[in-house]
Amino acid sequence: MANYQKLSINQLSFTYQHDRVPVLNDLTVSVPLDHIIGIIGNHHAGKTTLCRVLAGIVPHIIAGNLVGSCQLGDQSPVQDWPAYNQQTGFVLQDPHSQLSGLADTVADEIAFDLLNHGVEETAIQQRVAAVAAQLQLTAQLQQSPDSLSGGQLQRLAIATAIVTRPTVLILDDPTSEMDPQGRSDFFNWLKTVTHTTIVIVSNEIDELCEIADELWVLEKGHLVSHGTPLQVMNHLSPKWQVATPTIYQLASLMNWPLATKPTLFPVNFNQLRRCVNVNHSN
Amino acid sequence: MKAKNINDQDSRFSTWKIHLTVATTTLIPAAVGINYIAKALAEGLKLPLWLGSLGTFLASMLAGPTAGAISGFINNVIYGLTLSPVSTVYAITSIGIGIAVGILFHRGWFQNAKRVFVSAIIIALVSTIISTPLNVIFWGGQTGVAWGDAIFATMIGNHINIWLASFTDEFVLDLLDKFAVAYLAFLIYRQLPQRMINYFKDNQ
Amino acid sequence: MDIRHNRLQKVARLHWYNVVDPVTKLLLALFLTLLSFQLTDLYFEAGLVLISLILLLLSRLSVATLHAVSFSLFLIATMILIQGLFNSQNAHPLVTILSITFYQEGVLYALTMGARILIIIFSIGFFMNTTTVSENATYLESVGMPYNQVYLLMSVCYILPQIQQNLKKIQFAEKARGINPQKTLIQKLRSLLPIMIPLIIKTFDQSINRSITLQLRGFNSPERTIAAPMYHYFKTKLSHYFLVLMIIILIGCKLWQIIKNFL
Amino acid sequence: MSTIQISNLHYQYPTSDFQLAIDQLSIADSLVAIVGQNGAGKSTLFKLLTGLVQPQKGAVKINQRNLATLTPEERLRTIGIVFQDPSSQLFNPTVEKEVAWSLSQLESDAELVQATVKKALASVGLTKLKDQNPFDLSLPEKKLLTIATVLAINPQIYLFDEPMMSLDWPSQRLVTDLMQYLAQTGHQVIAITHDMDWAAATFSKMVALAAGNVVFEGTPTNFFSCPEPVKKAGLLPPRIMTIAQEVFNDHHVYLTPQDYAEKYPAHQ
Repeated sequence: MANYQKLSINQLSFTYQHDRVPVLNDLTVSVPLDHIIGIIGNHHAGKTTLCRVLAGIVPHIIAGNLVGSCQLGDQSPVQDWPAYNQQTGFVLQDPHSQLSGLADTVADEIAFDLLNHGVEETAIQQRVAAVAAQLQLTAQLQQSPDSLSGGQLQRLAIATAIVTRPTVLILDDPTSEMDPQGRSDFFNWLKTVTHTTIVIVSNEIDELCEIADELWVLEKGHLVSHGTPLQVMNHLSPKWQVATPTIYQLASLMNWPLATKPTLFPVNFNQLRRCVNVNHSN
Repeated sequence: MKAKNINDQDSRFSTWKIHLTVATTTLIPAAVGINYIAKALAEGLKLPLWLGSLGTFLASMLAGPTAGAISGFINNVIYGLTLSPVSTVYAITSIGIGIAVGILFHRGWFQNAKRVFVSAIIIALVSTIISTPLNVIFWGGQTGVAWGDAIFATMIGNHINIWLASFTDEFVLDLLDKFAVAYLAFLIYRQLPQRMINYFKDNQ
Repeated sequence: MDIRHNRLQKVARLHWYNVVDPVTKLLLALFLTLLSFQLTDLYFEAGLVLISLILLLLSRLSVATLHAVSFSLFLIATMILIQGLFNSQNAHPLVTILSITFYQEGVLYALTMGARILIIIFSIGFFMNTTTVSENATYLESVGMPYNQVYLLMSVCYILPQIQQNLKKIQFAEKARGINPQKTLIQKLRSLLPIMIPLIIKTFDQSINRSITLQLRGFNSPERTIAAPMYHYFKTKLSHYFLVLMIIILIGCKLWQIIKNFL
Repeated sequence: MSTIQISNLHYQYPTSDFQLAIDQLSIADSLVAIVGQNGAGKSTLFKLLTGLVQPQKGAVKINQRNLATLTPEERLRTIGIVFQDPSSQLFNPTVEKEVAWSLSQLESDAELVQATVKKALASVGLTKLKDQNPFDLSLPEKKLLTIATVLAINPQIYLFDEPMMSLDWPSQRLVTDLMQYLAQTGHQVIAITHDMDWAAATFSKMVALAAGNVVFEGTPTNFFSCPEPVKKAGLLPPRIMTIAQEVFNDHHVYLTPQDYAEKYPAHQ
C-alpha cells in the first residue's frame, strides 16, 4: 500500500476540537514527490487546515480529530512528527508571527532554526548567506527584522523555512504583501527549487498555472477537483466560484483550443504558444 | 568550546524548572506587553488608575494561575529594570494578583457582571495585603499617587497607626483600579474568538 | 566575512563595563541595595549614593534613568513633607517655614529612605545602561539557563515595539471611525475598549502563531547550539561567589537583628 | 460628484527621509485607482486623503473646502475609509452592532439605524452572520464587514486601501460590483492598489506614484500605452498585454481579455 515516491492522502477528515463540523471531509489524492501542488478555493474551503495537516500542526499542536492517513514518501506527519518536522519548511499567512521574536538582525533570524538543530557556526554562516542571496535579502542581513517592508518580511519568512533544506515546503499564501514585481520574482524563484515537494496556497491563479504540476480545488472541506492545471481549469464547475487564468479566459473567448486536445483551452504561456503556432500563422 | 562547563551547570537550573508549554511561553510576553500598553494608555488619558495588570488578568484567565503569576512577575521585573527600578519589588504583588485571578476564574467568579464585582474586591484585598508592607519598607507607607497619599497624610497627621494608614491608602486605590481592570478583562474575554480560548486551554 | 556578529566593530567600541558580566552587575545592584537597608547612618547612605552615582556616570546616562530619577525625586520630596510634618517619632523641630514646623526625626527618616531609593535607581540604571538585551540573553543561555526561560524573559523586549506598531495602526483606524474624546471616568474607560479589543486579539493571535512556528522551527530541540557569550568577561565566577557571600552576610545580619529584637 | 483638489502638497515623516510632494492633482472622476510600488507613497497619500493627518505644506480640498477644517461629523459624512487590515477596527460583540456603532455616531433615530444596518449588511451578503462575533469571521468576511460599516454612513467619497487583498474570488467580484454601483449612484470611489489587472479592468482614471511624486494621471489606456511611467512606477502592465507582447509580438494596449477579443479583428 505504502508508496515511497508519493505524497498520498487517504480518506482524510479533520475536525477541530470543540468544533462539530469537519473542516476537511474525506480527502483522497496522491501525487509524485518533488512536484509543485497549488491549492485553490475560497474561504472556509479548508486550505489552511490542509496545510496544517501536511505540516503536522494538526493534530500535534492544535488539537482535533484526524481520521484517515497522510503519507509523504516513507514518512507521515501524523505518526512520526518530530522526525518529519525536521524535513518540513512551513510559511504562515502572517509573516510577522513567523519570526522567532528574539533576533536583533535578519541574519540571526535566519540562523535560528540552524542553531536549534545544532548546526556548526561556519556552516550556519554559509547557509544564511546563500539563502539570503536567493531571496534578495543580502543587503538587509544586518538590519532589524522590524525595519523590513511587508514584502521583505514575507521573503524573510520564506528564507527561515528553506534554510534547513527541507524536502517538503508548505507555503500558505506567501505573496499577499508583495508588489507585482516582487511576486513575479518569487514565482520565478519557486520554479528553480528542486528536490522539494512544494505545496502552495495562493490566489494568484495565473502564476499557479505557470508553475504548478498539480492543482487541488477545495470547496467547503471537500476536494472537488484535482489534476494538472490544464485539466482542472477546463473542468471547473461554476458552483465552486474559482477564478481562471487570463490565458484561459483569452483562449476560450477567441476559441483557440489546444491542437492536440481540441476540447481543452490552454492555461499557461507554453500551451498558448503551442496552440497558436498550430492554429495561426502570425 | 565551552560546552563542557555549560553542561555542568545545567543541573543547577533544572531544580527550579517550571513546566511551561510553548503556547504559554509566547502568551506571557504578550500579556506583559498588554500590561505595559494599558498602563501607558491610562496615563495618556490621565486616569487616576494604573490598569497595568490587564494583561496579567487575561493571561490567568486564558492559561491559568501559573501563567498569570509569571506574567505579573516578569512584568514588574522588566518594568523595574527599564523604567522604575523600585517597582521591581512589587513583583510579589503581581504574582499574588495572577494567582488570585486564576483561581477565581477557574471557580467561575468571572462568569457574569455581578460575580466580577465580588472578584474585584477579593483581588484588591490580596493586592493590598501584599503591597502594604512593601509601601512601608520602601516609601514610608506612601503609594506615590497624590490623592491616595493625601488620605495617608491626613491619617498620619491624626496619629493613626502607619500600617492602618498605609493599608487604607493602598486599598482605596487598589479597589478602584481592580474594579476597572476586572470589568475590562471581563468584557474583553467575552469577545475573544472561541478558537483562541480553546488553543490556550488545550495547550496548558 | 562574519555576517552574524560584527565582532570587529564591537571590539572597537569596547568599554570597561563590557568586561563585567550582566549577572555580576545585577548582584552588585542587589548588594548595594541590601547594604543601604543595613546602614542607618545618613553619611554612609550618602556615601553609597555617591558610589552608585559614580558607577552610573562612568557608564552612559539614558533618558529612562533620568525619568526614573525625576519621578523619584518628586516622591522623595512628598515623603520629606509628610514624614517631616507627621512622623509619629517627631520630637525635635528642625525648621519652621511660615509657621509650619518640620521635625528632625521625620526628615531624617525620609532622607534615609530617599537615599535607598536613589541607590536602587542608580545601580539598576548602571546595569541597564551598560548591557543590551541580546548580551543578557546570550549570557544567560551560556551559563546554562534553559532556552525557553531565556526566551520568556527576553522576548518581552522584542514584542513591545511590535505591539506599539499595531497600537498605532489601530488608533488610526478607530480615529477614522470617529471616536470622540470622552469626559467622565466611565466614558474614558469605555473608550479604551475599541483600542484594547483589536489590539489584544491581534497580539494573542500573533502569540498563537508564534508558538506554532517556534515548535516547527525546533525551539525545544535538545541539540540547540548554546550561544557563546558576546564578550570575554573578567573572573565571572569569583565575582559571583564574592557578591553572593556578601549578600548572604548582609541578610544574615538583618535576620540576626530581627531575632535579637525578639530575644 | 465631488472634486478633490491637491495643491503644493508636501509631507515628510519625522523619522525617515521619505517625502511625498504633489504640485497639482485634481480628481473629479468617479472611479480612481492610485497605483505604485511598495514605498512609492501610496499609503502616505491615503493617510492625507483621510483628513486625519495634516500635510506640512499645501492642502487637500474637497469641493473647495480644506479637509483640515471639517468637523468630525462632516468628515465622516464626506469620506468613508476602508482599511487594508480589517482586524484593526473591529471591537463590537456582534456583526450587526459593529455596523450600527458606526452609524449611531451620526444618527440617533434607532429605527433608521436598524433599517440602514440591515440594508448595508445585505449589500455585502453578511445578513446571515449578523449575530456572530466579528472575530469569528473569516478574513474576507471581516473585510466585507468593514465595508458595511462605511456603507451604512453613506459618505460622498469612498477611500479603499488595497481592497482586493485578502479577498477570495467571489468577494473580489462582489466588492468590484459594489464599487461600480457606488460610482453610478453619484459617489466617488478611490482605491489604492497594486493589482494592475484589476485596476485596468475597473477604473476610469489612474494616478501613478513613484518615489513620492505623481508620474502619471489619466485613463488606463493612456497609462499603459506609454511604457515610460509604467516602468518608472515599477509596475507591470495588465497580464493580457504581456501575453499579447510575448506570444503575438503585439504591442497594442489591452485592458482585459474581452478588450482583446473586441479589438482583435481590427488589429489583424
